[in-house]
Amino acid sequence: MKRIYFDHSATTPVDKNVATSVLEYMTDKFGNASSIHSFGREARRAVEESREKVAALIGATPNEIFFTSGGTEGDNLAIKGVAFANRKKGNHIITSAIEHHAVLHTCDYLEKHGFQITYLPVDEYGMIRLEDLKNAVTDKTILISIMFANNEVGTIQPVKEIGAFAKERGIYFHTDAVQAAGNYPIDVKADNIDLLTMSGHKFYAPKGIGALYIRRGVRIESIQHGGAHERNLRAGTENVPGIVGLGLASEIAKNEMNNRVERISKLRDKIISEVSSNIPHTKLNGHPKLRLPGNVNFSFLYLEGESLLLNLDMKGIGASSGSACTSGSLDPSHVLLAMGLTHEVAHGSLRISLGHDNTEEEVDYFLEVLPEIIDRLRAMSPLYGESAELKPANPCSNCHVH
Amino acid sequence: MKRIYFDHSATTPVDKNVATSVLEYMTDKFGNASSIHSFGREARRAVEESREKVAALIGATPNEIFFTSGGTEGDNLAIKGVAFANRKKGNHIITSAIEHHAVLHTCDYLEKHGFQITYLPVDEYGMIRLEDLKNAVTDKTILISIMFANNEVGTIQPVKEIGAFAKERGIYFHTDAVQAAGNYPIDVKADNIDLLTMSGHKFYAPKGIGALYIRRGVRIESIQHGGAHERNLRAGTENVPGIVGLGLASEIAKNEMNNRVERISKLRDKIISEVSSNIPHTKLNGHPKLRLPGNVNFSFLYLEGESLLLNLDMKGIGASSGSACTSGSLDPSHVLLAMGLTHEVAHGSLRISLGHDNTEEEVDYFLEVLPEIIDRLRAMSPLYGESAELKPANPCSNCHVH
Amino acid sequence: MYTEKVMDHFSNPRNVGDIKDADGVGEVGNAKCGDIMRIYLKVDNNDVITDVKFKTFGCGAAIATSSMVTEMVKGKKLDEALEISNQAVAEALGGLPPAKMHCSNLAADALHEAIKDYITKKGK
Amino acid sequence: MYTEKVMDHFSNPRNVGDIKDADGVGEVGNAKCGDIMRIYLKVDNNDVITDVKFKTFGCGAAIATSSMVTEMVKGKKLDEALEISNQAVAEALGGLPPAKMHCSNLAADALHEAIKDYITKKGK
Ligand SMILES: Cc1ncc(COP(=O)(O)O)c(C=O)c1O
Ligand SMILES: Cc1ncc(COP(=O)(O)O)c(C=O)c1O
Repeated sequence: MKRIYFDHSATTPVDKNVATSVLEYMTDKFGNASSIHSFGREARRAVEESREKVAALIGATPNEIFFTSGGTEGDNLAIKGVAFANRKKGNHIITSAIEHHAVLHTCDYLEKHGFQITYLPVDEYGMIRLEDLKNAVTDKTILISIMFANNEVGTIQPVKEIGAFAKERGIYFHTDAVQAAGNYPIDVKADNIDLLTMSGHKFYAPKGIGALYIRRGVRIESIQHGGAHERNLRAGTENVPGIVGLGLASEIAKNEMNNRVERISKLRDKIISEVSSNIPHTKLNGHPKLRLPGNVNFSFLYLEGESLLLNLDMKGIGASSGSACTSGSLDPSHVLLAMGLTHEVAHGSLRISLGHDNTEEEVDYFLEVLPEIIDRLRAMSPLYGESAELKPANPCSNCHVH
Repeated sequence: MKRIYFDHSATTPVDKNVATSVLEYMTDKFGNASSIHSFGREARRAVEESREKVAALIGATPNEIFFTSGGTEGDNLAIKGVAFANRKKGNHIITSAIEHHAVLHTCDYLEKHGFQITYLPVDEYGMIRLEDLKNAVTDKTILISIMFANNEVGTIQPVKEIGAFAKERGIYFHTDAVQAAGNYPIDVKADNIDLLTMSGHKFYAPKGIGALYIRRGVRIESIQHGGAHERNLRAGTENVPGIVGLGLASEIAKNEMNNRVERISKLRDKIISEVSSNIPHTKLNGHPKLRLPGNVNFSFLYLEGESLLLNLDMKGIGASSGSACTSGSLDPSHVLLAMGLTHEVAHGSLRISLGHDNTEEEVDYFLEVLPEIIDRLRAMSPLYGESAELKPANPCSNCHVH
Repeated sequence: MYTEKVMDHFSNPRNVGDIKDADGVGEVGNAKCGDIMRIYLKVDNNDVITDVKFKTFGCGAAIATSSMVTEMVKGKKLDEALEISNQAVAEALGGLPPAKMHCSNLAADALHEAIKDYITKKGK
Repeated sequence: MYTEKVMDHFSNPRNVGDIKDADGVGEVGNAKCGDIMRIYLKVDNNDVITDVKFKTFGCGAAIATSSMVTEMVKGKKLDEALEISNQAVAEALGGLPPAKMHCSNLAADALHEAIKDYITKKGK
């Protein structure tokens, strides 16, 4: 069976050319970039060239790019690094309720260490309100961390406005751009971004590599201690093959950006319009316009997301859901709940995330099989149709053990 | 010019078969191990199989293996994770003066956060004394962190005795085995090791991947926050290709261990004996017997290490030195100084670290070119020969700016 | 993550549907948790379960356990059916992932509710 | 890390050696730091440097700067030679890595010491 991959927000296949370069730097050009012999110098050169390419993707300068092991490390370094380095200035951080756990759990950690965190709410489209942000600032606020684009519903935040406001108030602005970087145009200077997290495996570079952009002059301290790598900010032997991969993927992303955004958006819009008109009892999650080119997120009422995913998987289609059953916790997606969805509706969500390797045929096949699956699951559902009146005798009380 | 790589302690080339597997998991089998569709399940299976292979290499069980981004992260996680999780029991940690910076700088950090660190001295061979360890323990001691084998001089510590002592006193024992793992037999159960750090790129797996062994029951907390990966201990999308590479490299290392140790030790011993007998004014650094199979470390009096390395590099040979000029700081290797070498002698050190891919021909070529280079540098040295009596007029006072 | 048997019951669930004139109906779970299971029973005069159907809103495990339990009870006497536990259902499926043992493994509870309903209705 | 010019002077250093009956000898640095440079001068009656040699213990930069400075001063008058700075030597080599600008770039200092030594000896 042909397999179709519609889960690019979870991870992407490594671009063939990128993979070839990574392979070369694992085998022939395997030196440690800190070594002074020719093997080392060859690696060092590659690292610095990659730094330039990554910087170019987001409009930064190379010495503002620091390589990390991925998005989670980048978020931890940005937030903890700024928090501890600026502790004397203040202990208040503003973020949003729909951040990735890499941000939210880092903030939880900081709360235990004396910081105060404000979690901005979002509207029904998953968008923060600038008014809320402005009202939340105190004279102790040292950092605003708002994601560029949401990983579940794709909503793109008003980053430029946040950046301008943060600059005006002299507060650092970090954005988790793990979903956006490489997939959507970003200009850190135009948007006044002070720190920006990116992760390679979300845009056709390998897993285990990422970068943190830190505007020159931002006061930050390291969180991983050891050697003097990355100008003393991030200890650990440089992952040269990963860095080379990230650099090349950044270069490709920059060159292909417009093409890809246009092509992928078209596929996205086709899915959204067909599903909306052909399948009853559905709700589009996320912003109707301001969303990632590849993101589709629907709730299908009366059914549960995991069983939908498994049915799609049996048809060869890989997708994801905000259902509790797939989130690793007992609650459905905190993002969907923050947008005001009920638990029931959140459980029935389906995320399709498209990549540039997807085709119109794949989309058509999906649109063909989806309605049958949904019909079948709804037919099986006690919440759907005439029998939906009955009330459960024993509302599972075990469920909310956390 | 044929290039010869004698710097395996800095990093190793990725094994061809390992690289092929890594490539496969970057492209065809690129799924996110947390996804429930077939792409994800395929990745999950590979991750768990690798966990078994890594565990088998060191005599652990798979659920005691946690994947990290490398040795530095492993050391940070082990030491900070145990320190903060056991803070109530005590705040004293014992380590040695010759640890890698990943351990030493992590300890510096903990010192700033209320922990007390004892740095055990070493003897002239770079070996700690068990008596010193025993005397250092207090009722506040929660962790002993002593490296398995030193990265510069190769000395192998009395790990079994340390483990037995730590167990008897109910203190956790962590060992940084970044140099030893995969290159020297290790049995964590026989040696009573509670935590052990390893790094892939030191034994023919890729850079950017490592593992921390944590004996079941050890109380530890996470230092990188985010998703629920690695049983909630290490957040961040699993680096599946890296993990697959680490697993396969572990399997190969286990199968080839005896062969490799024997072959490499022979080459090492040949270099040590030939250099010792043919080049005057040299000093073998490290233990004469209890050293890593691939490690050779000499000090050549009256010359400086970087210029020696550059000359070797011009002959196609990649090696390393503990000279200040190559350490990134103004002082020569803290390891050599801790072993009682003077600055002068430390500056003139050369480390050759052999791998299983080195041949006897390579060794012979090295033995042939080395004496000429040393003669040439010594002939150029104001410290050597009859003119060595003069005293500098202006003992550089800028040097010790730190 | 799921055993072959779970996937078999999930992809070809047995006895899906409702019974219009059921002798007993039981439902457990709630939509907030993401799992609701409803079981319909037909019971003859000898207290033998002659027909059973289910409707389930929930994940793979929820659907598979529902399907499994209907297979296990068909033709059984009520007192035997009451002895079937959630654990037994999971075992019959070759096991469930640990995370699924709690909320999604309630099919036996739904069965027991249906039997209770039958008994109540019968006025015993 | 090093420029081609540095590597050229490092691998083919000019004027290595000593001058037995030197008119001036200057040495700076110390072995603890890892860099010692010694310069030998022959100076004629017109204060022109007619010969210059060096001996250096140190890294690539130390050797290259020593070699470079000897090239720069040969045939120069002493007052011109005194104007050569460490910075000028580094520039003549096309630059040095930042970490090397401090301790390993002392060749001009050694030259100046040698000139001082000559002047002292000459009793001026
Ligand atoms: C928005 C966002 N932030 C952070 C992360 C974490 O990145 P990584 O998995 O590379 O650690 C992800 C993806 O998992 C993400 O989507
Ligand atoms: C003994 C030792 N510990 C820790 C490390 C750090 O490992 P990594 O470079 O993989 O972060 C190294 C190597 O650099 C090492 O040799």
